[in-house]
Amino acid sequence: MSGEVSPADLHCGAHGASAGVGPRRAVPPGEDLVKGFWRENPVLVQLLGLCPTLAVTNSVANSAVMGIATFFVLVGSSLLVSASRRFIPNEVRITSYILIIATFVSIAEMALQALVPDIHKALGAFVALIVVNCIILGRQEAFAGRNPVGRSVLDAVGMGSGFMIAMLIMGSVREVLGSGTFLGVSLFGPGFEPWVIMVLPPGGFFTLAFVLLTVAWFKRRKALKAREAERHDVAVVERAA
Amino acid sequence: MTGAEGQSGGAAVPAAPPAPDEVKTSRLLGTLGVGGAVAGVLLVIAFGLTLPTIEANKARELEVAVKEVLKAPARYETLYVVGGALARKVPDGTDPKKIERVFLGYGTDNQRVGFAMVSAEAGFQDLVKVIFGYDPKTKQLLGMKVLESKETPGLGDKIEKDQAFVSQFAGAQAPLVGIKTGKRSNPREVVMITGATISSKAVIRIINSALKRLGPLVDAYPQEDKG
Amino acid sequence: MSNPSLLITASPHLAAGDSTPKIMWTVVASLAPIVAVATYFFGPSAPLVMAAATAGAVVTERAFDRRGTLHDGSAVITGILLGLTLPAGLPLWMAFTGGAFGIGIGKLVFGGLGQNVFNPALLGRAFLQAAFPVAMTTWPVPAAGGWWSLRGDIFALPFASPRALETVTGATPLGRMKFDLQATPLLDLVLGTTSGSLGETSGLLILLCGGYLALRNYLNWRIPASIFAAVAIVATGLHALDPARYPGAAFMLFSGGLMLGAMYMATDLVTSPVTNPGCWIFGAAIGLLVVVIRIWGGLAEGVMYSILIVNAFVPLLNRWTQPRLFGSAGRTVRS
Amino acid sequence: MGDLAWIFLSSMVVNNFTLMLFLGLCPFLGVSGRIDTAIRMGVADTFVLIMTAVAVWFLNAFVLPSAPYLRLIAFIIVIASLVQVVEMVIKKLSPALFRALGIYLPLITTNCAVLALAIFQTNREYGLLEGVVFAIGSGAGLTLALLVMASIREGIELADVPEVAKGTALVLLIAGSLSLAFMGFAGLLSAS
Amino acid sequence: MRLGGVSERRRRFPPRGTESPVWNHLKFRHGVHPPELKDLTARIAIRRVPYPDEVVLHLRQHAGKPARPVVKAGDRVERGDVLGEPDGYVSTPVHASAAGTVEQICLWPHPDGSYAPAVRIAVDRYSPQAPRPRLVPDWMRLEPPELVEAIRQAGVVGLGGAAFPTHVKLAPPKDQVVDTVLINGCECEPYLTTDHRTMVEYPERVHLGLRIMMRCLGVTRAMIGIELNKPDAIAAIRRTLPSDLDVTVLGLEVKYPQGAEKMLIKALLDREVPSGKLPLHVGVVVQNVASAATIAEVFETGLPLVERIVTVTGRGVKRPSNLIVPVGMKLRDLIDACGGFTADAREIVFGGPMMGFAQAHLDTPLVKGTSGVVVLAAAETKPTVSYPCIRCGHCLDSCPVFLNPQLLGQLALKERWEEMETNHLADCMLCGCCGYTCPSNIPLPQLFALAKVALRRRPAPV
Repeated sequence: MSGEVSPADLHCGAHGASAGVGPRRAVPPGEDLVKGFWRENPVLVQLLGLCPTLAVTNSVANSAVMGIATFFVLVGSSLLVSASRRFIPNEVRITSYILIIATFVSIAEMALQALVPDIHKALGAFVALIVVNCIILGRQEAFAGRNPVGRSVLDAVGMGSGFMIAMLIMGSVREVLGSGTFLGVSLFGPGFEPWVIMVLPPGGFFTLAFVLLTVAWFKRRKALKAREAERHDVAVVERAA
Repeated sequence: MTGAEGQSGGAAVPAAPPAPDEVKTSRLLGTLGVGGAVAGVLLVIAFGLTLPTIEANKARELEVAVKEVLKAPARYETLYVVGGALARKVPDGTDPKKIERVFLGYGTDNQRVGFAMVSAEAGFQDLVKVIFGYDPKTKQLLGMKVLESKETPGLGDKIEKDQAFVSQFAGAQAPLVGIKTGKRSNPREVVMITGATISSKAVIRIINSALKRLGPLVDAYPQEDKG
Repeated sequence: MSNPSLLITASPHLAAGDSTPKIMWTVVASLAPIVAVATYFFGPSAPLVMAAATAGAVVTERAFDRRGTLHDGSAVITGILLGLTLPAGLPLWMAFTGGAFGIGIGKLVFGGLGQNVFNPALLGRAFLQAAFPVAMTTWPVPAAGGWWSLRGDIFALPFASPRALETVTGATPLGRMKFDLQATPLLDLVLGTTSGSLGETSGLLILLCGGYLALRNYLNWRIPASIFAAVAIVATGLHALDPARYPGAAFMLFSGGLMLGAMYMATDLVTSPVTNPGCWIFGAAIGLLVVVIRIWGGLAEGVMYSILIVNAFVPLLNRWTQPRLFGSAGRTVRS
Repeated sequence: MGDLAWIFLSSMVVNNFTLMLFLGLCPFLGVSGRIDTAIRMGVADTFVLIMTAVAVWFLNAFVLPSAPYLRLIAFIIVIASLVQVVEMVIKKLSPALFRALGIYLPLITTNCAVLALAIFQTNREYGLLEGVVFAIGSGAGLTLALLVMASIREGIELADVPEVAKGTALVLLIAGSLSLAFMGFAGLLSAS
Repeated sequence: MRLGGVSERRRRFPPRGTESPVWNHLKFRHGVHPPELKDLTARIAIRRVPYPDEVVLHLRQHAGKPARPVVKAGDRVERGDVLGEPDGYVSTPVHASAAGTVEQICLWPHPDGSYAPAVRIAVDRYSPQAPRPRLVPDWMRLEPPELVEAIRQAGVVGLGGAAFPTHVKLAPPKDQVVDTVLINGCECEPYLTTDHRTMVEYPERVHLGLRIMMRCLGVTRAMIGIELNKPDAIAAIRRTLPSDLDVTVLGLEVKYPQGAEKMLIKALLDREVPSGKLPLHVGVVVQNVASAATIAEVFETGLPLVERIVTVTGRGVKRPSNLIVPVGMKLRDLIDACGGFTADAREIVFGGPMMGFAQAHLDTPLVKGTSGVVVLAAAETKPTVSYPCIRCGHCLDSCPVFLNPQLLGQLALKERWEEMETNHLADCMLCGCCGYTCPSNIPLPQLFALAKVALRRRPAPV
């Protein structure tokens, strides 16, 4: 598939997402799992799947349910895609992936509707929109479609958890500030003045921006420190020599 | 190259060298067919498993709402708006879910309590969907509940949560009039929420227009049940 | 002959004599009468609220701006203008937060003075309006209570809800018009003895103070002129259609924050177009949106949102209204 | 008529897909760097949205009542094929337009705004005309947001943005500010 | 007469390009109104300075290629002798401005800030400074090409500041039809009174020079544009107006840069010189008043351009004056001739304060294009600190060629030269209006000059 770009890459890769590492070097199985948590976090680092991250994170419960649903779809479709990767001709690859994903999403949607009708109502169309969440299609393209089942599932679990982490960060910040509650439990008592904006659309943009700013700030500090340390090492070596 | 990616159906691949392509096309179609069949089976199973619960959830939700706005009737029945009148049954061959419904509640003494109606119109942010109970004899409202709204949290959503606002509707006289502040001087007035006038007005408007539309039908519905 | 130590600068060697700090501080000075009148109407709450907003703006500018541009006075303007758009009884911590947000998100993330897209004061106010909708729409009545009485629980602790004090509050003239179809006497509007935010009530004074700045060419007179014209024309037209439902031009012009918005917010040099045709369109669009939001929208007041929305279009306006290059048929379009 | 106007304004500004509902954020962040690309993306998007509205109405009216569980799969496949068909038609009819829109069309397949339109249209039980007006309004809203964002971003290239805020964070902050400003449209045409 | 003149002109010479409404006549749009500051010298009669001990004549006295030196160290030269031959068509000779001995040909501070080859002449203190005797041709008998060649050999250049060789302008290509000669008497730069005094004291010379130029070009119509703040100059020119010529004298709005060729043409004829084109393109040749007077002098005395009238002024000089100065006189000597610096002198500008160059060396000599020396006192100089652009738009309102200096400035700060070019940087004439109005004191003209240099240096596309 060299030289080809999938819609997922084009569509989300426009802002420099590194779509997976590929199977070239041998990686310990733990690495497949852990990288998605933070270092290659699909939302905070790769900036994928921003629509749900912004749209449904106005409460922790919504974020968690959305996270679980996405997790389920991601792991399920990675499993299926990886297992059937030898049978799927290249030409209908994307179509088959979408078919598989859409099936899992439909199942997830029905399950949510049956189990947690209130939250399903609050999530609205965004459960169905998991189909077009670029994290999922992206992982199938970049990983599950070319790796064995075990690694693919680990990767999916890692990425799904990474998505969930991001969702929970967003959901916590927005619910705590916006309603003064966590999972519906009042934290500060009735005297607290909620920042209504946090549960409104602008609050979503601002919260994610602040999370990204924080991430960028940490990265920058780390880079500065690393440079500092390097300079120090060089100085030591020079002195020794 | 992007064109190749968007290909959803393998059939769209143009035929170039005949022999291998024939095989390929059939294989593509086969894969998709098998995939589609598997997906279909999975979905049907899931659908079958969840449908009863989903329907039950919906029914319960509706029941709770109807009971709330009709002051906890002993039972209620569903009437359909068919051809400008209320009817117990829908004409054959039509989907009952697609027809506007009115719910008629009965008390323990099998006396009619009132009708519950559902209506939706634009509020401050998006559609507001309201259910309310109405007694055609006294022209009084029995209660009001907001079913769906996306009004501003902390301000507009008081139409759902502010008991002082919601409770006014029980016993209010139709048609309603919204007033800004102060005391209600007559049962037709509803004190609107400070700072959420548009949302409050939307609720009042929804009820008034629903009554204008459905009120005559309700009035025309036969007074006594035969049986 | 004594040789002077020679200065080498680039041409031109003369300057018109205005400088950015001078412009900014003149704007601050021109706001002084408006601040004074706000204090006269709303008692000690007014200067406290404005001071809190200004402190929020200035502290944020000082803390995060790398170039140390505090002395140019732009943060102070943002703070005072934000303060003038707040209700007298707003808790001080909210005012402070608004100032900090306005400067932080409205200005510093873009790189500081001159680079921002949205008017920082209005962005701060929009933030407050969205975050604390109830506190932001509780309007104390100017004349009620003794001068010394506080107009709300302005000393509420940070993050705490303000307690309800025994303050007389009332609807703004626009609110009364929109929701009750009640007009307010024009004289009250012009003088400012109505409910409303601190600095927007006295239309006449704002007109005078802004006019002074326009005379000094510190604001582009085309912007307020086109705003007033657009509002007046549309309002008059609608009023002629249905006088009971649509208020007339005078009411529209002197009610709410239109004067303050047109004179001080829309004319913010940074967030308004650089070209004169752009300014005409900018003002007309604001005026039109104000009327649309006031009459058909869900809000009684739309000046803040109108200006913010049109602010977002300023880069496009600048682009579309490039001057026609001397000696050419086309415009100096950036390609 | 009033309803149609409300649907149009609501989908364009009051409940703007991008700024209020967070739909189509990927192109909003990715393709909003240049004004001309933004406009092309918006036009392509609007075009596909209108086609989708028609197709979805057709599906809802004739196909899906018998198999509701296939709804999602049907939508996504219809959208994907529709984009493909649109691409081929444009290529044939207007090569110039194809060159201008070409690479944006496949992007739209996985643009959540299109699927969301299909779902909203279904949930709200819009008729054909309403659906098309909804699609035009949504498309106009997307184009507007893209255009404004692109013009702002082009201007910001000349600004001294602090290092940490560069990139997506700043775009999100601008989007948040825009979203804040668009709150002024709330309640448009719904006040009595 | 003026308005009548306008309508009559419009009938005879319909403007090319865009039509503009009547109220746009006799002025151009935009521009600025800096303080005039001409009172220091406006009523002071021109006087001749004594010869200094040394003059330094730059070989690059004009726009175009520098002259080739034809003397060597030790040569004795008389006043008016050729020091450098023109090198190419757009080039003029350089003549000795005083009799003496060539000391050296070396690099010397040039008024533009660089070091350039120059001829140093130790002035013969006892020489009468009489030119070497030569035949003065009777201009009336010369054919236009011969006239142009004579003007070229006399080293005449535009004396308004740009120092463009005059003979090039007077010999347009055959396919260009010139219908009008404009004499530029605006002198819109603050402080300067050179042209003003020339018109007051030597109006006949201006008319003679104009007559010669009209003969060169075969044109029958001319106009003299003078800013309305010089009523005595207008009166003097009108009083001496020859009756046999179709010359109109028009007073113009006092506004900077009224004296820029394109602005003058716009104001007088309501023609817009197309972007990237020369005045010739709209059938006009513009000459400065001082250039006209110099041409007259060349044919009256036979002396080439070896001296010019210079205004030495400003609050930093003790005795502001209008002087006849030999070209190549050093700044130091010039200031001495005006009583020296005052205590608060701070910055010396060659040319006017809007477009002139600040000088770092007191040894810098005058060149032919130096129309004034302005010594600014400390209080007059601009502050050196600049602020971020606040997008006030004043620069757009002032730019006489309708550029967007705000955008150009921002682009320049990010070194995006190519984009500046697409935004018509080439049309910028560095008049300085934007820099004058900028409240943030952003050195816009300097940035544009830098960008022009950067664009010129950029490697040619392969």
